Amino acid sequence: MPELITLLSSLCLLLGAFLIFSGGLGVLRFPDFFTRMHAAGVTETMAVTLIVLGLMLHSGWGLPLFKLLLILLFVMITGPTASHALAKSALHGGLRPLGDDSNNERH
Amino acid sequence: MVRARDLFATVMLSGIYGLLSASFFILMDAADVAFTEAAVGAGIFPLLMLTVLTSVGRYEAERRRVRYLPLFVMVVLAGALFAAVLQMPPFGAVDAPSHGHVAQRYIQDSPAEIGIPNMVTSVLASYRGFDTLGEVVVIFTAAVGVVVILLGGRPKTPQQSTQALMAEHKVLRVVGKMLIPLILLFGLYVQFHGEYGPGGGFQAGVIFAVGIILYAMLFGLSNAQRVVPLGVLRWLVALGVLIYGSVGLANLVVGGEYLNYSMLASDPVTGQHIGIILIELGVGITVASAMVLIFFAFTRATRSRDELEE
Amino acid sequence: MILTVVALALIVVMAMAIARAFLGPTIYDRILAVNLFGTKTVLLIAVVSYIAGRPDFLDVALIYALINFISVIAVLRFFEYGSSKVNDKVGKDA
Amino acid sequence: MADYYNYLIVVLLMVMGLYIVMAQGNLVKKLIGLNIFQTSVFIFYISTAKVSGGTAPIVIDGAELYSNPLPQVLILTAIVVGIATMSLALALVLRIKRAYGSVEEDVILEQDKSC
Amino acid sequence: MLSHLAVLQVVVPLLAAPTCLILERARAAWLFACLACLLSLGISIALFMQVEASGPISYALGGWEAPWGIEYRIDALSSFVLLLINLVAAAVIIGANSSLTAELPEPRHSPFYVLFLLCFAGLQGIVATGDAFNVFVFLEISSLATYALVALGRDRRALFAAYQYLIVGTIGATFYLIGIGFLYSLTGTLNMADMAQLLPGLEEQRLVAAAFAFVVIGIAMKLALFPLHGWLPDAYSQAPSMATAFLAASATKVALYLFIRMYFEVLGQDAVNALFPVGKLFLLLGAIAVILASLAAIRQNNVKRVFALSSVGQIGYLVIGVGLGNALGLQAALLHLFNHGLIKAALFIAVAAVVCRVGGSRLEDFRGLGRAMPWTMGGMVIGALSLIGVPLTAGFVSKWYLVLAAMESGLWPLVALVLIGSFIALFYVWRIVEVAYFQPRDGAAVSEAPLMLLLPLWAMALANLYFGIDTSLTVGGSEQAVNFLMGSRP
Repeated sequence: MPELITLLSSLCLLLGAFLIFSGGLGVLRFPDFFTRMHAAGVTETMAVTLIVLGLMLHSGWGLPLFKLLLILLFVMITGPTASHALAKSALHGGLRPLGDDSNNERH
Repeated sequence: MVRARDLFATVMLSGIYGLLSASFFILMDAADVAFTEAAVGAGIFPLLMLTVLTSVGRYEAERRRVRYLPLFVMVVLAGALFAAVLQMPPFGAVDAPSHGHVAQRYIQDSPAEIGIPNMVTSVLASYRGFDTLGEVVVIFTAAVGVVVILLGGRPKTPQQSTQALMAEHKVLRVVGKMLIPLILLFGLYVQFHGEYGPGGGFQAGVIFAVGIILYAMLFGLSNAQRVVPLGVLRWLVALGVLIYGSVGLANLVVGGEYLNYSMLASDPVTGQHIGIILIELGVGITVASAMVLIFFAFTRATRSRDELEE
Repeated sequence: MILTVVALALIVVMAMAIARAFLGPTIYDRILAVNLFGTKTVLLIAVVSYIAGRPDFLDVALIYALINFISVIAVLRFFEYGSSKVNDKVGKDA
Repeated sequence: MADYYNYLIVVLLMVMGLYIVMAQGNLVKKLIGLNIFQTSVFIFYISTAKVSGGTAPIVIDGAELYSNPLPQVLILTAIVVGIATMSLALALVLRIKRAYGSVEEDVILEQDKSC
Repeated sequence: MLSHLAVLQVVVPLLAAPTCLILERARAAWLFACLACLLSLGISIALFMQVEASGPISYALGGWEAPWGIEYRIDALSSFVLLLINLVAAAVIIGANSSLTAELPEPRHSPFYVLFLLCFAGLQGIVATGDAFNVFVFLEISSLATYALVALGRDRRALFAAYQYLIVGTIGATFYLIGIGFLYSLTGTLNMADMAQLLPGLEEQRLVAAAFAFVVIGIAMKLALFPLHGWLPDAYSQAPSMATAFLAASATKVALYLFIRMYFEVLGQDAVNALFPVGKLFLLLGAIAVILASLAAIRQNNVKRVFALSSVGQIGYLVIGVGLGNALGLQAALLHLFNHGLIKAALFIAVAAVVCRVGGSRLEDFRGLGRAMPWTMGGMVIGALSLIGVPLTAGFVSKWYLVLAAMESGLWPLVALVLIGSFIALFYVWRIVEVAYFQPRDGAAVSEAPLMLLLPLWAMALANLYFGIDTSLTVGGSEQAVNFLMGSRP
């Protein structure tokens, strides 16, 4: 049983690391703000869950497990809200997504 | 950061700089310091700078030409420092003099004498308790100074309720409502957990302040001030310092030296516990109310100026 | 061993975030970069605390997440508030 | 030489911070320079505290070698002092902006000379 | 309770400040502040007696003995300086209420007292403590309180002056912090006496020199030594006059005290001079300070700036005394430290009285005040005479010792310099006296200053005279301090 847990945790961690790397690359390479936003969003939510899950499995029962859960919960709440607020204020500030031809009538 | 003319970008970069230095502290095994640096360097400092920037304007006047005199002085200073620093004991050397002598005592004896695992808190509160009293008084001075400079003496709670600008951010408000109790709870946890892990009075105070500031940002200053009126804050700031000082005086009356907690209870170790918990409480109260007072003063100063303009 | 790989990946991504902060054409890219940087620091601290075998560093990671959220909110509030009054051109960076 | 990197970084940051404070005209920019200068001093203190192989100064049955807690205590106080000075300085900047209408050093100086 | 006097000295004003904040009304805050200052004055006198009788007092805070916990060491030197600070503080606080009603709006009175008490406690904390880092903490408390006090000034220039002072002060304090960091990494302890034993044995002398250089630069900024004195004239002329009276008489003096303790006790005079000719550098800087500052003082038309610049000049004298390096030179410096504190307190309280009645401190406001405000101007003249160093005044005693010390070390140009300095001082004082006494009063009739201001003014003026004649206290005190300092360094 314990080897399965360590295997699972290392699997999650690796997957998480890969996701982060791809997200980071996306933030750099994407042309427009909103696409970068998407890339960042991916890393913020998915990768965080994977890595924290991996850490949880790695740490076993105890206070650290609870703290990790708390962190996961917290990031889960704040991550999307922050991105939402960011997108909202970007739109409010007059930034238009690329290739959005509908902005003339909506203005 | 030296080049950037846009002040806003500089503030953001200094936020990252705060985070970077805090994570550096983590690598250097300084959990408490990282905790504080994160809360202050990446939290409060950019927050205050942003409130200042709202009225000071984002852009610097003009790009300044490189001034040669300061540059020359800096190069000379750097050269001298390099030479001097090379004589320092190598980084991380176990036998360096600074680890010997005094510090060994803290590491060996503090668990026995004060009985709490977190040595940093034990040194902070008991061995060098007077420094921490000085630290609390510094925060108190800053709060009084800011209130005097910005609000001109007695802070008055505003009567009219200014509609918060973030009104249309429904999502943020809902999330805020959920988060703020969690933050305040976390602040309490850090406050009383100071002996066993990283944490303590100061960090807890900052977390409390951040929680209230978040409330003020989301729901507008006036409702925040109904929750925590300025008059009460003034009392709290003074109260914290008085708690700290009077614990010291209590030791005096009971017979020990100033700030010597072992006299408080029959057995010295429990005395230390009582003393440290009370001290941390005093620090927490002062820091939290000082930070909130400073933040309210800043927002009122920037806001009232605009009402005059409009 | 796996943890060090993850830590390395995190550090690389943080470097990318800083690059985005410098390059970012619009101000919002900068905010995004800071936000990204913040969440990655949270993870880095968590991972490092496990490498060093000291589980009680997680409080620091939690406060990072909190501070990161607050600074993003503060920046956006500055924008709502700043742009309407200081009426500078949003998006056109200095 | 290799293990002196920390101190070299500290010296570099210190010099950069001082340069910003001296060369920049904008009052707010000066404060950021001051912040960098102070943070570099903190990094210096903490790097003297690290004992290679020692863990953080929180007693756990496992470890026996600890980093030195004393500089960390000093830094905790120094950070508090730093933020206190910064908040006072920012309050002054706000009032100067309201009184002089600008935050540029040379604008303020010739306004002083004129009146 | 008697054995706890050392710590009560600092704790009384420290805890009086928050209680002052709670008392809303200005009058109650003022009364409470007076009470705290008088109590602290009583403690300092008792301490001075105790030290004179039984030698240095060592008080371990928190029950942990010297190198581990923080230790308060009150020896001959610190009790002498403590006495000065308390005398000046008591005088200033008594006159503060009436002077403030003229200058500050009502809601700002109680914060003024809070900041005043904090600055007072901070300065005492620096003098009383024997722990290097504790000095930094209390240095910050007093500096923060001073920046806020300076920013309270009416004129908008006060804000900029406070900002300049803050930048210079913070850099100075951080330099001091770096200096301690070096010393700590070498010796492993923060207690000054402990450090003094460990330092000579070290072989990394270059780092000790760097540490000392940082500490000296840091203190020079707080001391407003010649090249770094830019902030002082603005800060002191813009601050509320009562705040200036207290600061001019004590803040720079405490910085000099700190320098003397570091230079003589911790690092050892000869060890430092071997690395870097500090003594000669100080002689040079002091000489320049005396000449240039006094010359600059002549051209000013704001009386506060005249006395602020003359303070920079007088600091030059102090620094020369320390730079001479012999026992007599140090004693002259200590004497001048004490007397100059009294002189500046008298002069600035007089200016506060004038500002309180006339509303400005420009030279034209002083026209014809000799007749309109005889008591105030009388006090100012006595202070001015003491500043020049006319025989029978305190100023003369310290200048006389300075001349003796200069002659003993055979530096004749220094003696000439002291005399020229006094002559220039005479010149700018005469400008004020001439305006006050020999020009007719054209503006509105002005009544005499309120009694509450005259009382401290004349207390200080008489102190100037008293210490000019009966020098037992000052010379005796400085004698003991010098023996202690010289004695402790083999």
